[in-house]
Amino acid sequence: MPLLVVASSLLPGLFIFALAEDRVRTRTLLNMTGAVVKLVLVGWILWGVFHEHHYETRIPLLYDLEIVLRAGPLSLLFVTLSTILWLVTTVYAIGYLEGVPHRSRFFGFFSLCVTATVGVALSGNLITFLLFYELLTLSTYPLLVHRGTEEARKAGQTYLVYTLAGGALLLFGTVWLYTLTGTLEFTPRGIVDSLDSAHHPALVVIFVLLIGGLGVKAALVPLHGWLPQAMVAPAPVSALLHAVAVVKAGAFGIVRVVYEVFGVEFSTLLGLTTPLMWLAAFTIIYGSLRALYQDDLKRRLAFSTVSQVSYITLGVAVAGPIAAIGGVVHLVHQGVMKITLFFCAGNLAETLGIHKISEMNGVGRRMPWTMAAFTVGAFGMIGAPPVAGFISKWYIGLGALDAGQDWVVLVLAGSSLLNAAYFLPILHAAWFRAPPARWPKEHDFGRKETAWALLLPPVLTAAMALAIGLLATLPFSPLAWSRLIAAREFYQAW
Amino acid sequence: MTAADLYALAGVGLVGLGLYALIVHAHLLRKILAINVTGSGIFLVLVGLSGTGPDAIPQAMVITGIVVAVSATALALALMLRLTALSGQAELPQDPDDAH
Amino acid sequence: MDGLVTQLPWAIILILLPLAAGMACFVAPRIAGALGLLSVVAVLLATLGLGLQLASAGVYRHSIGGWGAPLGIELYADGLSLLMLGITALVGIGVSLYAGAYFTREQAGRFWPVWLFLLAALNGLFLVDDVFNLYVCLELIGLSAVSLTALAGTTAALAGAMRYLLATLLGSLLYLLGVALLYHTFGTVDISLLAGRVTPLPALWAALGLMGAGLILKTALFPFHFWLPAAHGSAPAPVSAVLSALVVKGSFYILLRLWIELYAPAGGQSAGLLFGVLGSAAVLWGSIQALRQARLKLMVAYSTVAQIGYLFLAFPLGGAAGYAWQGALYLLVSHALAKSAMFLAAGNLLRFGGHERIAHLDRVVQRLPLTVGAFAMAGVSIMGLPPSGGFIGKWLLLQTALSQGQWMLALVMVLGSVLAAAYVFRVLGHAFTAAAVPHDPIAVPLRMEWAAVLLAAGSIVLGLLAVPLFTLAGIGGFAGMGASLP
Amino acid sequence: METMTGLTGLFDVFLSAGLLWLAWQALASTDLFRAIVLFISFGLLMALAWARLGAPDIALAEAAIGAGLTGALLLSALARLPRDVPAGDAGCRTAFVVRVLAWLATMGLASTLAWVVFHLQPVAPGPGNAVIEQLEASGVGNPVTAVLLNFRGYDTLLEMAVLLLALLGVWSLGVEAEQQVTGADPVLDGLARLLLPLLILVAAYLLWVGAHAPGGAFQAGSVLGAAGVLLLLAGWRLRAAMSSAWMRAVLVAGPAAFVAMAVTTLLIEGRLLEFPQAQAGMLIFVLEACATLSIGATLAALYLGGIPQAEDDA
Repeated sequence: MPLLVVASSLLPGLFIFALAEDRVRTRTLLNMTGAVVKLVLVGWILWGVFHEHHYETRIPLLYDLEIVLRAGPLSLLFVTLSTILWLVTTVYAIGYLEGVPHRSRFFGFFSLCVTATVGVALSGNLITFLLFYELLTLSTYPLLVHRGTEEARKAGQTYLVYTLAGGALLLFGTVWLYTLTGTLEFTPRGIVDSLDSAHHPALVVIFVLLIGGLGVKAALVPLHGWLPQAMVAPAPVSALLHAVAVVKAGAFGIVRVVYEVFGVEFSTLLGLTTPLMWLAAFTIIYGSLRALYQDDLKRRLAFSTVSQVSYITLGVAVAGPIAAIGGVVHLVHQGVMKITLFFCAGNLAETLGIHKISEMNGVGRRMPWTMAAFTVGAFGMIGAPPVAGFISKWYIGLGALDAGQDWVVLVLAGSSLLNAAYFLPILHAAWFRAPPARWPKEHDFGRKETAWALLLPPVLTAAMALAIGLLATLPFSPLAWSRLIAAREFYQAW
Repeated sequence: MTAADLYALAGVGLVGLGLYALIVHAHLLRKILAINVTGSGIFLVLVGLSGTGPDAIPQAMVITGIVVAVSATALALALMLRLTALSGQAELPQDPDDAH
Repeated sequence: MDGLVTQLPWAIILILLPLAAGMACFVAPRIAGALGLLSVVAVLLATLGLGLQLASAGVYRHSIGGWGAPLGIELYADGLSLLMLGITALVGIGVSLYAGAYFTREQAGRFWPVWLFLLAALNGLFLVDDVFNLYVCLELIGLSAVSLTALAGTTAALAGAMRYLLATLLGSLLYLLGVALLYHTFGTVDISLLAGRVTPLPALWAALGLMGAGLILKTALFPFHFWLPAAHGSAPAPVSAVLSALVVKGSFYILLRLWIELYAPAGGQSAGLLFGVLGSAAVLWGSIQALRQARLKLMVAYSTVAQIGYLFLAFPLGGAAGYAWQGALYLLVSHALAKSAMFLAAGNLLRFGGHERIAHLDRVVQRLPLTVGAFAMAGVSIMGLPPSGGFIGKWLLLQTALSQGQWMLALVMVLGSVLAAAYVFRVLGHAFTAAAVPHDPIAVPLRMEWAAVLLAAGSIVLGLLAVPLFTLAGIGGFAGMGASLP
Repeated sequence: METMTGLTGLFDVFLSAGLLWLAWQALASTDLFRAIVLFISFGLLMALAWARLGAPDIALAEAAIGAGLTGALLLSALARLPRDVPAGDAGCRTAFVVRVLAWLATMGLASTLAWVVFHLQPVAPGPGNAVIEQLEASGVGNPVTAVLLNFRGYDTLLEMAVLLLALLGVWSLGVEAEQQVTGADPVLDGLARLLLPLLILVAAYLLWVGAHAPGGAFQAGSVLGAAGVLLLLAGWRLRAAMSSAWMRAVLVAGPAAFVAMAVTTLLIEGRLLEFPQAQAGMLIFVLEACATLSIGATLAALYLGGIPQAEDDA
């Protein structure tokens, strides 16, 4: 069953590669069916898991190593997120790439990229994770450099240098871990606490290797260098990159490693969580500060991602149940909000040719819907209730206090202020300044502010960001899931 | 020591000579000669070592070896001639990469 | 039917068929192409037959002429031989498909007989249990490989072929001297008998030293790789593929057999250490050189130097517990597929763009998606990224190295992968940059593109076949591989 | 072999010393022609050494192939080397350091080997006696021939392939054998006419005698090859003949016969190259006859050194 979920994007992708450039209809059909089928499958699994069913696929890989795909709560949280956002992004991308060359190639790798993400989410042991993690690296590269400019090639190179080096670290750590434990299965509260203390130094090194490898994608400072450069990618790619695919895979991996490889208690025992916490905190502040000084809209959003994703790491590193909830749920919240923001940025660029914040004066009147969505996303990032972002920050804060790490609250407050400092001016300019006589490069969409395919996705995701914030207390909300996951990690196995 | 041992030792000497010449000489014809001398030396060892009475098996092996040697020599000479005709010198370019 | 399949003397067919076919191609050059392709397919089928035979009846022995060792020669086939034969047949198919479209009619007339002889010699090498007959096989392989290299006819190719010929002749002479010492000390040239008789004597060490030297010279282990780049880099594409994928593996196979049967019993730890050092040097040096090359095929050739280094990292690890040999063998097999695919792809790019300067490949690469796809997939296996045969191999080696606390080796392995990624993406980076100046390409036959794609895909699929393949390779329990299976 | 005594011992010492000296001279001489001539005489001395070692079969092969044909190949190659190509003074251009290192390395290797060879103690007897015991079963009386064609016939099968392969390799260079510019030299021509039947007779004799006395396919074949070389030297226009399909058939006759024999024995006796006792002698003779033909043809073709082209001046 989980295999089907992976296949539902893999197969269309492979077909799409074979398609001729001009077969737009077929391609769109394939894309959409893939996305919808995946959504249905995931819904099915959710329903099943709710009714105590167990979904697992095991493929023997080598001696006692297997490729394991398992639908646990944490996986499902991430899978659901990526599936929904893939559907939305596909719609957006189809609209965005109207008439751009090499579209078959693009959507082919696009589907592969999603396949990899879903695989990362569902992987039930570290080697499977590694497998899809590397596949993600490879399948993202062509999307990144799709524009084919020299700049794009440079950015692609940087991306590869970072991610492949990270992959090497991850591999090294994984193999080493395997030689010690003899298993790589993800299990709540970890697999290493049984080892005798002689191995603890080695385990510390392994932890550093793994986090280092994952931190590259999660853009932990100082491993974030590739992310701002990756802005040359087309908007839908950036959206996917920041919201679900690459960055999030890294953060997700960190959650996995801390919770289900080392286990929180054991990591704390080894004194590993505190430095991680400091690192995350530093990244949050640093990212926000850098964002403050970017005039290029997408670059500002990029640095905001650097900062926002670290909330997840932070929430995990605080090593308390409540903070854990905050961190895990932010996995979803940040995704939904950030993708909204990138959609909007893409719309501005496509419709009015706006790339810089200094060009955004009065754009709110020209494109009310887009900017409305943008506003929701921005407030979410700042952490203003009732948007989803508020909830994550709230829980992380509480958790920090609960775990006796009061200073974290200061970090949160500080970053919120900084977020406000770099988002509010944009909103002010967009809504209250007078629009210029003419926009940098305006396309005419008749009476609509822009193409439907471009307008619907951001509005939808913005609505979601509001909804998951408002309805956080309902049984199936991301928050509920996160509580469940935290419970498994901190109290007893589910 | 027996005469066979003597010839075996002579064979070892030939191997030494051949290898040295193979290394130091640049001219391909000399290298080919060197290879042949080395081969003869090895054949001597192969037969000379069969101490008590002639042993047919190493002898047959040497005959095989001689035929292989003449085949290799013929190919090497042909290659050398072709290379010389193209590059104008009967030596290998110093740096293998920029033979282009 | 099954009875028949397991009864037929597949091993002998594997040797005689390509030999006869080669002679037929020589006598009747007109039908060479068709005949050659046909016989290569037949070889693949025969290999399958042998596989079934071994799977049902265990190892295969055949004493030629009915004399039996030490008087006569013995054929011997176990899981290891099967593995090597299988990979030879697969690469052979791919290359033959490619060559059918690559060569001009006149060249084809010369290519097929030699290539079939080479195939026969390789099969013979994997099937015989006799160190002297191995010498004859080595000479057959060496001469045919040289002739194929020279087929390109360029000055570079001829110089490469000449250097290669001298190196390979010297290698087989050293090997032969070792054989002489072995024969006169232990009174036989049959490997199995030798294995039973070896005792640590100076003569044994001298013999093994000479044979080892000759074999690593033929396998182009650093620093004896000096001849490889020139030859592999300048030969015709399908030939380069065969040289890198199969020929260097032939001598490595002998080394492996002798190591397990003769060196290890005599206690060759120090030699193993030496191999480890040279292997590490090869991995680093080869990769760095590959990064520095301006020409595509030279880059791929240096990558071969590096990948051969990996095979030798198993020797210092093989003694103790672990999966070192399995890892090395898996790397060998997947490298054979990946590297042949890479060379064929390089050949396509060269044919299409008329040049192979990496810096100016962009407009070429754009127009051959299939070829580039093949290159990329092969690259993935070379880098050792999952899921690919290369990954399995490197994983096993790395795991063994770490579990034995061999940090330097482990480090070298990972470093090599990163460097490999660097030089592979040097090429792929061009695949997506916008083509600047258009040019007039020479069309590449689809057949040549697909040959590369199939081989490359094979190197990826290999990543999922580890369990069954190790079961097969375990037949006869070479190097305790049968035992180490769960 | 008996420990050396008296004259024979002295002879052996001189002979081996002479071998080393000639080899050294050949490799060190600055003049290529002189080097080759010295090498040929070295080959003849080798033949003597083989005789002393009680290996007359090798002596014949060495004289005919090692000295004779290899020498002819070397000389013709030298003749075809363009005049302006530098002959390369005997390695003096290689850096002194390199030469010293090479010298040390090779001498070290040689002395080690010498020590090993000198102290070599057989731990197990070779199958030499088995050869004698099984000689009746082999179908031939000459042990060397028995080993070559029967006991280890498989080696010889592959060896025939090596010989043919060398020719394929030479031809794959795509060079056409250049036409003899000088017309037939009358003296040489007469000599050839005189020698040709003789050589063929000798070859036939060696082939036939090889069954029970020194001689056999390789020696006979090389004599045939020598005959071919002689005719080519005499300016006979063999190219037309050599370019024909028949020629190719002759060239593959030897290895083809071996393969065919291998298959038939496999079908009859169930083993590769297992000759039925009764017919063994006859079958081996057939093999040797085919082998002789193609060895001779191949060696002559190798001497020709290029792809023979049908006469265009006809």
